Amino acid sequence: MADIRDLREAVGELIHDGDTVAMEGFTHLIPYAAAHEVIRQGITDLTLARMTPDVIYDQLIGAGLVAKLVFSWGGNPGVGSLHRFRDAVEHGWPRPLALDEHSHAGMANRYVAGAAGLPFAVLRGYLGSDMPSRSDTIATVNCPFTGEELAAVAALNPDVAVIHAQRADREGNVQLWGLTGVQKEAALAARRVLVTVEEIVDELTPVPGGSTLPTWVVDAVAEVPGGAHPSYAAGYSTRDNAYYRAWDAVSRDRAAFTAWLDAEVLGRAGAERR
Amino acid sequence: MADIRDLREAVGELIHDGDTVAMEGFTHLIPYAAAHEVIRQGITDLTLARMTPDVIYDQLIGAGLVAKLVFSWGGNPGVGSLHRFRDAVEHGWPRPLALDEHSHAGMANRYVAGAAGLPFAVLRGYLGSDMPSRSDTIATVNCPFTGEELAAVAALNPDVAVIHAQRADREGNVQLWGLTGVQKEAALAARRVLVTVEEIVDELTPVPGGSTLPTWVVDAVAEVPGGAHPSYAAGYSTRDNAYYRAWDAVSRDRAAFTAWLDAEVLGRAGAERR
Amino acid sequence: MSLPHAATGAAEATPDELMEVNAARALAGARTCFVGIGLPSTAANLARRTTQPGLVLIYESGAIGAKPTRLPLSIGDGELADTADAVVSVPEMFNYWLQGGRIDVGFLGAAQLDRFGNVNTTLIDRGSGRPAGRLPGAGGAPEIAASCGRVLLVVRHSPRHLVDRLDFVTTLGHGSGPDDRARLGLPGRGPVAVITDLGVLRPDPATAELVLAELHPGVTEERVRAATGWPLRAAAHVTTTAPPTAAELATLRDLKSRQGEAR
Amino acid sequence: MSLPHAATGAAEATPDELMEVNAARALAGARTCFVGIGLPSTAANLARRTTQPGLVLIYESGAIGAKPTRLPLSIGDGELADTADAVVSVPEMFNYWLQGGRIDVGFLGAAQLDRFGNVNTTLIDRGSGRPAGRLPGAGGAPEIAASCGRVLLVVRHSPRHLVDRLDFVTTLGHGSGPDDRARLGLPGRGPVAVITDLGVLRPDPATAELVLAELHPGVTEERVRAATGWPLRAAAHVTTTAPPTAAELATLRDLKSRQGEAR
Repeated sequence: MADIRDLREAVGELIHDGDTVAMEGFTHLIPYAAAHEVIRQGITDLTLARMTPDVIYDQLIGAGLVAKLVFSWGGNPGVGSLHRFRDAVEHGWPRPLALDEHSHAGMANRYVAGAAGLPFAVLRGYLGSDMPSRSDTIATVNCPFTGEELAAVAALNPDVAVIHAQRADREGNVQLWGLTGVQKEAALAARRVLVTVEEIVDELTPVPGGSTLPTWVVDAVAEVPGGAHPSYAAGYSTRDNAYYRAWDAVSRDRAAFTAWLDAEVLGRAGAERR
Repeated sequence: MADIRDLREAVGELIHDGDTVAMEGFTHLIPYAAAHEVIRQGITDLTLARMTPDVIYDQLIGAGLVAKLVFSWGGNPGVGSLHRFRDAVEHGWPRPLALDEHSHAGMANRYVAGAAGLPFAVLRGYLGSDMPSRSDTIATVNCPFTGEELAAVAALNPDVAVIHAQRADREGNVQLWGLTGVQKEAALAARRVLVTVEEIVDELTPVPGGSTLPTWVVDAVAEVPGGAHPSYAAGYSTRDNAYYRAWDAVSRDRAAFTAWLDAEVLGRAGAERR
Repeated sequence: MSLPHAATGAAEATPDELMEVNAARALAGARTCFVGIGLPSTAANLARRTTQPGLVLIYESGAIGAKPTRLPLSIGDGELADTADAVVSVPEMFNYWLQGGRIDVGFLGAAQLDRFGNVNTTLIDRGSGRPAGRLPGAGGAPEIAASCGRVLLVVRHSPRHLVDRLDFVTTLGHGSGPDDRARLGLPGRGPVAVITDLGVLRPDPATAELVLAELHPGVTEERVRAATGWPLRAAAHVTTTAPPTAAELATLRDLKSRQGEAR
Repeated sequence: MSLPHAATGAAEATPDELMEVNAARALAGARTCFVGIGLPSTAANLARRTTQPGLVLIYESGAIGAKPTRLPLSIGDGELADTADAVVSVPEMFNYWLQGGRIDVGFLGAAQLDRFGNVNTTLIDRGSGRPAGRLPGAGGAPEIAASCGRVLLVVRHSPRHLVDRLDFVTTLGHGSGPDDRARLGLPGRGPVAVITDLGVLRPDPATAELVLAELHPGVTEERVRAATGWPLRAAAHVTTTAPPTAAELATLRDLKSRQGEAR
């Protein structure tokens, strides 16, 4: 059963130094507010998993909290590079960043295996690519019926999954809709689940395209309106594309990034940038 | 792109003697009208796949059209045995029936593999069961990461999938909701797809819990109101439990069954029993 | 006809009602239950109305957290989806919810059950020269038995059902001893009780063999032994089933009277 | 400044516009297209408004049959889901729709591309003593290239992008010759064209090596060779890109003017 919690308490209780954390949301419903709370609490030595690290992980990497990144596409969508990610990989600033790198199909299937209680998943992937040579979570398996060789990826079972959703009821049942990405799989694969929501309501009325995570697979729900900004929550907000474009300049320079971090995340502890 | 067709034409064009046919629908949305049309056209030597053969396959088996059954639970839900199925297996009447028998999890994953373009699927199943010894579509595979031995099931790719749905639009986009079972997987695994619908509408308005099959993965749509009877279509009808209970007596006796078949399916060609 | 006060409820309850009440009580402590049609559905719905109001009923048709107002005839009745917290596809149900280890208790019936709680629901050997009797088959059972936290077997007590040797192993219980499940990699604990219309058998922790643990009021050990197809041993302490409370019995009878569409 | 009539459109069109129009035209005959952000999205939306009105746009974020009114900045913009025929989860998208073989055409970009259409989007070797330059990585590319019916590569023509040797093989095109895809079990045909701002390269059917097939108006073979990092051969018949029609150009410019949120 999920507890309805203050974001600060929920992050402090569920996310610990050294954890493997998956903050998912494919462009939509990205849990930025929770990530900023992780930065404020200085929870560090994290292994972060996410298909598209996006600006949210650029911020966590720049803040020096990330030891390893498990991912499949590390860019600022529609804008360009993730400069903090590149600086960490290329120059080890502010600390070296280990990588476990996959394709989207591989990452998605790693979560699928994790959610399904299997040690691996099978896909027709990575064929002819150099990627398997650089990851110990990619292997091959032969079909016992046809003999065909296929790719296998190891299950990904994060210590914590963090997602943002539109709504929860007072018992902690969570409802999300629109592009729901890989969030169900990430949540079901994780040992602990933290959900931030736009609002807590008395009753979850059915919504087309909606999906429900029952309260008994969720550990904590925190009401954080706008908690996906600069990403968006369908039905509540639109994507702040200007933020994504502005991030390019902010993140390109270490000093500019540090100033941003101080002013926008650390300097205003407890308050979220809207 | 799906053609909007008369049921008789669609069945005649898409289902052929000797085909492997999956008529799916887990209690809900079972495509009875299409099955009765198959009986009327005498399409025979079929391999029928379905998780729960149910009364629909009891009727096709009793009609002598089925050479082989691929399934996981062959009972009349909440009532008892499927007597035509038993008679065919135990006494070869009206013809012998070969079996490929799975668990629900195995059958579901066979369709998943088929829909995903993979030759097999992995599950933690059949452990310690005698079932693998009687099927050549169950094998084992070892996890390349942990060494654990798991079950593998061969992909199931029917020649034809037949499903019933609530609605389609005039372009053949299909919408279904409620308990949607394994229909998406069966349809995407099949080479040809026939959908009967309660009604054809100008526009498919979004529905909570709804799922859409785009027209370009469907071959034919036939408007058959009540086409799932005695099963049901949420939003249109309720399950005719009395029919299921009455089936026990009808099907228990070969003569009673034959009389039913003549009167209710063959004798009233072109008209569906409501 | 009158009996001591404590046994009044038991005297009023039929053997089947005692079995149903025992099955409901066996859900104590469970958060989630995988529900089949028939007695499991009766027991789970009774538990949700008495001792386990928060119990989450999960039907393999895809309904998670169903709250039916009456007992459904089939696992896919419309009310299950209409009242559920979430409705998922059948592959998702078996892969993410059952195999994912999210279900505490699974109920299974059995045409044949052996002393280690292994189950046959596939075929009955009728002897040479006669075709095997065909049963419905596996359904969800092999994976329910593999992945639920624990399994409750429910069967009418007769030598036809509780047999010395299965004609076919559809679903593994404890195999041939206490280590088989771990050796095969089955995540759940397997059968923890066989609930019958005469009492309850439980696996001996040392051997995994089912032994007599509980008798319905008025039922003797001899009667149970005569109804069991293997030489049944008794646990060190055989208890007597507490009679149904007035609330249990009233709720059960109300549920069944409103089944309406029941067989 | 005036040119013969037939080339008027081309004279007006920029090299990038010619590339975009060529990419849209290359969708002829396609029913379904896997759309990435940037030029692929421009080309697919242009095709849907000109030559391929029934083209089904599929975005890896889960939108099937999206009909955006303007070019989205990201593949997950809200309008994609709002206008889609169906929205599915990301695992379903990759497993049932892409790997399931349901998508006719996939677009891929490349930081580096070699003569067999193999692609690097992972890292750039900057020489010893310098750290490799980090690129975004694979995204959906390896499986798009494996499973789409055919692949269109889109890249600006320069020796930096069209290289003699990849620093890393992220995504297989034709490997090292015409048989490699079949040998590895890749279901799709692989790259059928490399569309650049100077023209189009296509694989030689006999060798799978990319050869010059089409030049934009006014571009010479010499200029293309100088912009290619391997000794580029020409097809037997090199054609000249037909200038954009007035409708193509107007539609393209309108689309891009209404991009609004574009980079």
